[in-house]
Amino acid sequence: MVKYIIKRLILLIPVLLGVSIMVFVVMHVFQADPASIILGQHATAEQIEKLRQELGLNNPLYVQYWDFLKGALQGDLGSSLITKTPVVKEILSRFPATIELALAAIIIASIFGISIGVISAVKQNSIVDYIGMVFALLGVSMPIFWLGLILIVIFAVQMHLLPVAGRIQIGLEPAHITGFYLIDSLLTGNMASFKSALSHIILPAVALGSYSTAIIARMTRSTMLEIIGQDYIRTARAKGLVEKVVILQHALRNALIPIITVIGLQLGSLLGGAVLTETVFSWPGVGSYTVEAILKSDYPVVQGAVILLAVVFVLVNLAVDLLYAYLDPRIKYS
Amino acid sequence: MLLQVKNLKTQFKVKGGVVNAVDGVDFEIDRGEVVSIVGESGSGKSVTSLSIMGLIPNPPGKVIDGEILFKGEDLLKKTKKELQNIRGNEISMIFQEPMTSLNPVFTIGKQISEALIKHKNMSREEALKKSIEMLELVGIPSPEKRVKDYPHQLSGGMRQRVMIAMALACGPELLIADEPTTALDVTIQAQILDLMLKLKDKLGTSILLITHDLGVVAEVSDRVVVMYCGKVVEKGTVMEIFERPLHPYTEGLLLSIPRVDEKHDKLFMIPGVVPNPLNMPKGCAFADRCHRCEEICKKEVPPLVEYEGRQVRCFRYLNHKEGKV
Amino acid sequence: MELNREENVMLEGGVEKTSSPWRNIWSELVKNKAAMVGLSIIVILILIALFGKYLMPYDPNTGVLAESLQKPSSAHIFGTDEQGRDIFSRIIDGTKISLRVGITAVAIALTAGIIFGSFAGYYGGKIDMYIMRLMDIILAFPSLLLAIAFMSALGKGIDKAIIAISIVTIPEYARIVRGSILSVKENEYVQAAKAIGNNDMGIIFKHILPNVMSPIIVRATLGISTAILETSALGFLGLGIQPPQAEWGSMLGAGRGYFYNAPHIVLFPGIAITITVLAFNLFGDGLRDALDPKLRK
Amino acid sequence: GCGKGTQTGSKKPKTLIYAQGADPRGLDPAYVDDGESAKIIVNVYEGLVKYKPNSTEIEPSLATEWTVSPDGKEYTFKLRQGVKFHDGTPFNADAVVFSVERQLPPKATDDMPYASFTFGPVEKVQKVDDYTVKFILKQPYTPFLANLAMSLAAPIVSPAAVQKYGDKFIENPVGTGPFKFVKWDKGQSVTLAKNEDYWGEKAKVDTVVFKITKENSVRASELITGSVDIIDGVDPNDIKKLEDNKIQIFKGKGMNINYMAFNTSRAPFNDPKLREAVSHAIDRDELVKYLYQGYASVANTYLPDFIPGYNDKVQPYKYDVEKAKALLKEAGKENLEIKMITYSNPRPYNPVNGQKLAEAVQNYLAKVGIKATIEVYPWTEYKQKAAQGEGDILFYGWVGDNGDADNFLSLLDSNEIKSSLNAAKYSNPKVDELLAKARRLPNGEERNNVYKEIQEILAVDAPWLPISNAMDMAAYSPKVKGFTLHPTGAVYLKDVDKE
Amino acid sequence: MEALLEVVNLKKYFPVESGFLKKSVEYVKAVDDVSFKIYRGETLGLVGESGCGKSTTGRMLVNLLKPTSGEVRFEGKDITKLKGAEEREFRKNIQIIFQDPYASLNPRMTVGDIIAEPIKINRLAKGEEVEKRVLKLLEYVGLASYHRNRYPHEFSGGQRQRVGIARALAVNPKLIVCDEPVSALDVSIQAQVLNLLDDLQKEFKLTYLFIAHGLNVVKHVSDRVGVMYLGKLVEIGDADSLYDNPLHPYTKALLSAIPVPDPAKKRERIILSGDVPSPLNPPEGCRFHTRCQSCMEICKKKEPELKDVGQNHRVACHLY
Ligand SMILES: Nc1ncnc2c1ncn2[C@@H]1O[C@H](COP(=O)(O)OP(=O)(O)OP(=O)(O)O)[C@@H](O)[C@H]1O
Ligand SMILES: Nc1ncnc2c1ncn2[C@@H]1O[C@H](COP(=O)(O)OP(=O)(O)OP(=O)(O)O)[C@@H](O)[C@H]1O
Ligand SMILES: [Mg+2]
Ligand SMILES: [Mg+2]
Ligand code: NI
Repeated sequence: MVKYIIKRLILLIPVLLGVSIMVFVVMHVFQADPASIILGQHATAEQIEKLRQELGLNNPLYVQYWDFLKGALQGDLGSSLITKTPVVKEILSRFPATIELALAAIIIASIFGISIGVISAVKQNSIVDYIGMVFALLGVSMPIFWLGLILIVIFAVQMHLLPVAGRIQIGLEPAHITGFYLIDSLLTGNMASFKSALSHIILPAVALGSYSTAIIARMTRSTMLEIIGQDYIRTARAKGLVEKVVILQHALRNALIPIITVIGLQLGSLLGGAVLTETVFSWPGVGSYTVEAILKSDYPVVQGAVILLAVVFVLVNLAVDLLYAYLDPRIKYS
Repeated sequence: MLLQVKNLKTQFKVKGGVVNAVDGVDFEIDRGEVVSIVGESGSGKSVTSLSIMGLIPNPPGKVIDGEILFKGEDLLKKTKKELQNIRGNEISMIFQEPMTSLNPVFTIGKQISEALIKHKNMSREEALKKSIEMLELVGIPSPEKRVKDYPHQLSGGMRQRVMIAMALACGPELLIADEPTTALDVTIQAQILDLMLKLKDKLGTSILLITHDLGVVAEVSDRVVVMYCGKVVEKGTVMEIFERPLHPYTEGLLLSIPRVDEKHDKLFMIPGVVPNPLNMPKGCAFADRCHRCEEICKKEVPPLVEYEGRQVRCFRYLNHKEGKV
Repeated sequence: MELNREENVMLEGGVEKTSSPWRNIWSELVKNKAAMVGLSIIVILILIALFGKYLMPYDPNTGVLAESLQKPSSAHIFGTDEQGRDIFSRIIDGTKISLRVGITAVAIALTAGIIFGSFAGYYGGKIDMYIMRLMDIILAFPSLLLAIAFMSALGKGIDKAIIAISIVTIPEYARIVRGSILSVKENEYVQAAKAIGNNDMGIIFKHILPNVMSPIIVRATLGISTAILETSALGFLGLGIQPPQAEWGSMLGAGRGYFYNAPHIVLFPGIAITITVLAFNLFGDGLRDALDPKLRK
Repeated sequence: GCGKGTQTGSKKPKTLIYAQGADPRGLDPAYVDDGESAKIIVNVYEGLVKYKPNSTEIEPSLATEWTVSPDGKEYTFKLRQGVKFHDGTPFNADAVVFSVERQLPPKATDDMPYASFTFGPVEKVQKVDDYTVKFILKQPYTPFLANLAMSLAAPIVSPAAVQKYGDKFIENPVGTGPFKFVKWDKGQSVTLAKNEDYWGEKAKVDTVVFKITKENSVRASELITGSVDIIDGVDPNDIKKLEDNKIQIFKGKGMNINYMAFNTSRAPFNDPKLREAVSHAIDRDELVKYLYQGYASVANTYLPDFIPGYNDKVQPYKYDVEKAKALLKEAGKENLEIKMITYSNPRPYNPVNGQKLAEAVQNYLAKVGIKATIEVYPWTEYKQKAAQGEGDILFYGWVGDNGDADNFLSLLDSNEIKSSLNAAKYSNPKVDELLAKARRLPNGEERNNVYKEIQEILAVDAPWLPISNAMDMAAYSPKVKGFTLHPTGAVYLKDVDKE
Repeated sequence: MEALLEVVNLKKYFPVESGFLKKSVEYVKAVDDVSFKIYRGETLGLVGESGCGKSTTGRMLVNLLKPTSGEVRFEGKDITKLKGAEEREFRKNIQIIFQDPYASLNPRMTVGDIIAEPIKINRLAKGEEVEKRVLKLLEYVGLASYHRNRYPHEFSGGQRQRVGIARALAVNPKLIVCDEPVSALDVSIQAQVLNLLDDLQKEFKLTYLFIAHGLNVVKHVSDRVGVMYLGKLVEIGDADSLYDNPLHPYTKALLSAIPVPDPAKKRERIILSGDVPSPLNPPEGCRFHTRCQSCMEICKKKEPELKDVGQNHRVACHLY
């Protein structure tokens, strides 16, 4: 098992190398010139040229990549062109927010998606089934920022149930331990913070998770239908087990295996896909930060963020695979 | 009588119509008896057994008529809850596919225990202990270790033995075995059949054995029910059926088995195939394939008639009884 | 031959005419109500895309500023946008582009995904390893960021957006195809196909792929919606359609600032996207069923 | 944040939450150039001088008085005594010299965006005694005093803190202002606390939080629900909704100009006739009324009207389709095809964003038979494109830095073509000469007249079509008292109170 | 008699990857040193428990699997080394019919297409000819012309198996490997298919390798029978001789385990204890010794050779 994990981590290297090359090349064929970004609008051509020399921007691309890689191996991804702060620090300070949001979204999506899927499958071809599936289809057809704004208007502005935006009520930020507000507030026993953080995360998580909810619901439904037809479900019934146990224990447990794959993939894309949600809800995460960086051509930040997101993505996949082994005893990694 | 099935009718609604999978089946099982149901694939054997268990998937299936008297009480009139209390407790069932009938994600210990916890109010530990005993009973070596295994860690024969252990855990009065050995190798099949018979003697359980392997039937059963297209075509003791089959279908079935101890060039063959269940012929379902087919067979469904103390569904014996032959 | 006797039994409806598989699929589709609703909507959308210009009450790209942000009325049934353009006309005009985005992006990604996925799944070993690592790299890239990055490399315009979006989705198709192929590849009919002398391409394209289509179709119909939505996200960042061309996603993006005082600006393009996506999904589900002869009557 | 709980005898600390659209770039005045940073910086730091409320006139701040030598090259400041930085170190002439010298060659680095703008004319800065400083300029430069009131580059920083924090000073500002820096949650908020040791009248609230909320309508929603107290960057579209919810709207004249620049360096718009034609083709009144929904004023000339030197006599080209067509015909360009480039995001001077403005313009041009295409880019890329000379028409704007007319009109100095500030690539020796002259003249009528003359030349030459001056808008809850937006866009929160 | 096909020391080890970075590899010894001959026109039966390597052997004969070592000589030529055009040419000679009639037909092709495919691929006919040939083949296997437009799922198991047979016949093969062609079928259908195979053999002078685990079926169709256990051929001989006088304890157990459809004959059955050991690490010595009732010391150590005991009958057991 440990060996398997190490092996998977070794496989991370070519992926990260690939990702870094790709992002590096793409960012460098970008038209904006970092030197002129640094120098701002009053700069002269000579100043720009001087800075280009200093920054090594006139070197061949592979030399620049090599320099970048050397830095990266030492944990130095350079500094933001805009704020001058080290990229690693900037990104790490925003990472917990993104991860917290993505996790919340995937949890909500899983809860709703799996419930809808299971109910639809159990009541196949009934009105409940159709409603569930139309609901799921709506989830994939609504643009996130649209949905986000609607949610804000309904739940925050009209009903005053939940806050509009942000991560927590100003002033209630918990002490920094992990960077995850929900966890930190629990660790410090700060219930007011916890409540505030929880109420802030609901709307963005629902908006972000809507697409995943739909995908998970459809996946769950089809998997459940298949599994309900399996022989071992009949066996469970033949034992006299009540239907609830049959469905929730015997069937769902098996269905979870393919569902987990989907959830894993979705979580991966949520991490990078939170861009619009983060923007709408002013969520201080990496996604919107990175897009801003792209728009401002701040590419040390873009490179760093993409690489970090890739690492997390691969780690999430690894976690999913390990979860498989837990859920499906037939799978053993050695 | 432990179980009496009377005029059982089970239907399936499928695309394009209604399949009468079981169409008026009668038979009975006494305590301690082994009754076999034989018949071609699709003749309604499994549906019969699932009807008894109350496990017909609904929709699309439904028991539309008949009675299933278990110890004198009609199972069809029981509530869901009462049925759940009978299933796995007083009546249990083993399925054909040992590979797929066990839940792959639970240990076999848990799967055997489940029924015990539910029906016998045992605690987890007690149930596990009992499970180990059951595994021992069905001849699984070092059962204490094996309870923690998952189905995929066992061979097909062992899995089928686990199924038997599971079915017998609560000490049922009736065991329904739906093709328990079809998926297994001959040598393993021999082991399993041997085991079932031994356990029957030891625990006094009645067995309803479903198969289309006449060899198996001949070796283990006391009485035989032959089905064709959802109907019982012949019933009798195992000797009667094998020595002197009355129905042309039974006859054909027996003749088409290649035998090790005889050699002839060509096998006897029942020509044709089973009719489409959605498009049943008007008369006797076997008429088209029958070498003794008469005019009347194509027009009317023959009734189940008494003949020499046995029952058979064929006009020939109806006529005979009425003294016309 | 004696065996022929069974024909009498099997004969249900006399001698059948030769019927093409497409006819079978079609006749099956016709029976599926939901799919037909989906298909009708798609056909209508295509007609609108082709002949929409005869339906537009106004020029979609020129507006009267003095008539901006009008609520739906008899003059402008969907109201007007911030430039005073008729939203109804713009939605009709946008149909063409949105359909094109959805369909081409999926077509490109699907083709590439099928090729990568089937080679990886069928050959396994090193080929599998290399292809899937490449897919991992793309997958590990946050998709919107990757699309933006590609676009900044490729340049602007709708065609570039389509390519960027399709590149981003290739790995998903490749994964699905590969997974399905792994499970189908061991089937005996694949062995049989080999035994009668098929070469690898024949086996992949004639025998394996047709049998792994259902998950792919379901994914592809979902993909059409993703593509439309992702174009809107690119439009939101100024990378999609170049103005004043109407496109639903960009209309949504551009209208989001008017959420409070002119909600109709975002409502109608949103509905248009939703209906289109719904139609493709309904049709996709029906098509999957129809393509599977086992589900046919 | 509804105040709940029982009211106790002790005074509850007052927290004021101000929502803005983006994170500050940084909090070291030497290294930033954005409004979001400036808003925070003016509350933490102070300069030697400051603007009077609601105008761009100068009044004392850390300097109590100053003198300018007759040749206009020496500025001597008397410093305020007894002022302490937030870290407890004293404010004195050394601190001023330190703050300025780090932005002068040789210490100045390339990434100090406002160093050369603000201190470019400075030859050197000298400590005269502990509380007297002298600036020696290379040549007379009248806007210099206004520069020292700016929120960027000019504020005085604590030398001890700069030494202590080094690279990280940008995240740990230490000044003399009415508020002390507390913390900065990146992407989320910046928290300031009242400076109890402030030399002047102390702040009225205990804590100020600058909260980051990106989307305009979301920010408005937050104000409506009461989770923030003040927002800026108010979208005209949200005003009705805000007013319905009893929110106060602050509408101030903005020190900005939103304009359309012709690329005068090449055909077709090197021809002033064509520029005139196009200028006639666009109905700016309609743009302001409908596109900006009245929350801007039509710009008749190149300066906002409150800036000294504004010429109220200048007449812009009127909206006249026939005239435009006639001029085009005259120039033989009836079927003109041009390319416009624009930006995708809203800007302070153009709250609807560049694309929408360009689309509207495209529409007008179509009416006179000009076929214009639009290419939209994100802001930084757009600036790059513009610098490379893309596009026949560009959309741009300017937010004034120091309230001096020079700050606006230098945008048309041919020297600024290189730096790409001169988006029109306009080159007129006469204008250049007048600009240089004005820079040397002391403030007053004479200087203002030079600027008026420049505006007259530009009005005829039409390198730009000035479109509008956006209103500076903010919205605040009725509980907030004493809130104003300074014309420079800065928000001084010292005197703001909350009930 | 002339050997149409000769199998010499055939081995197939399937690697099972395990360990860190797939370094160490274990092998499933699916077929482990098997040699036999098939004579022209005969039917050789191959029996044995599930997983003993019957199918693997069969697949190597039709070149669907490359053996780990050993030779398969068809008409004297080693087919395991064929490539490209030669290989395609060879394919026409040996065809295979699979066990599962449900899984061996592509569910998305009509029966007509399934049968036409080998004809087209091997260019045995063109245009109209193809159609004619398909109809002819359908007729041979007892299906009607209208069946060609139907899909496999519309057929019964027996009919499907006929389609499989027709497909195999399409290229005029000399040898057909029948891999459990009737195991999935009902007795009554089984009889139909067996008779069909018999007819076709006579008509086209076919040679069969008939794989099954139902001994009664094998007895019925075969001239000679081989018994496999855990990758090894343990006994081979004329059908009558082998059935009347089984020598290997495993063959004996196998034969006794066949349920005889005659309630009057209560026989003494040999019930083997335990399961078939894993082919990943088969027992030392004789592979059957763990379940053998007449196991001796030597059996645990030395692997028995296949010994000729006369009358074309060979057995691998230390008892003889
Ligand atoms: N779930 C179902 N839905 C529709 N039809 C069904 C269903 N289950 C069984 N049937 C139909 O009922 C009939 C009888 O099936 P049943 O499974 O009882 O046959 P069987 O005798 O057990 O055959 P086998 O020997 O193949 O197990 C068949 O025609 C089958 O198509
Ligand atoms: N592709 C493969 N990879 C790994 N192991 C395999 C493969 N194919 C077969 N085996 C293994 O080889 C052994 C022999 O398999 P084979 O299919 O030849 O048995 P069989 O005698 O045909 O069994 P059955 O009666 O079940 O068809 C089995 O243990 C099987 O698990
Ligand atoms: Mg059955
Ligand atoms: Mg096999
Ligand atoms: Ni016979």
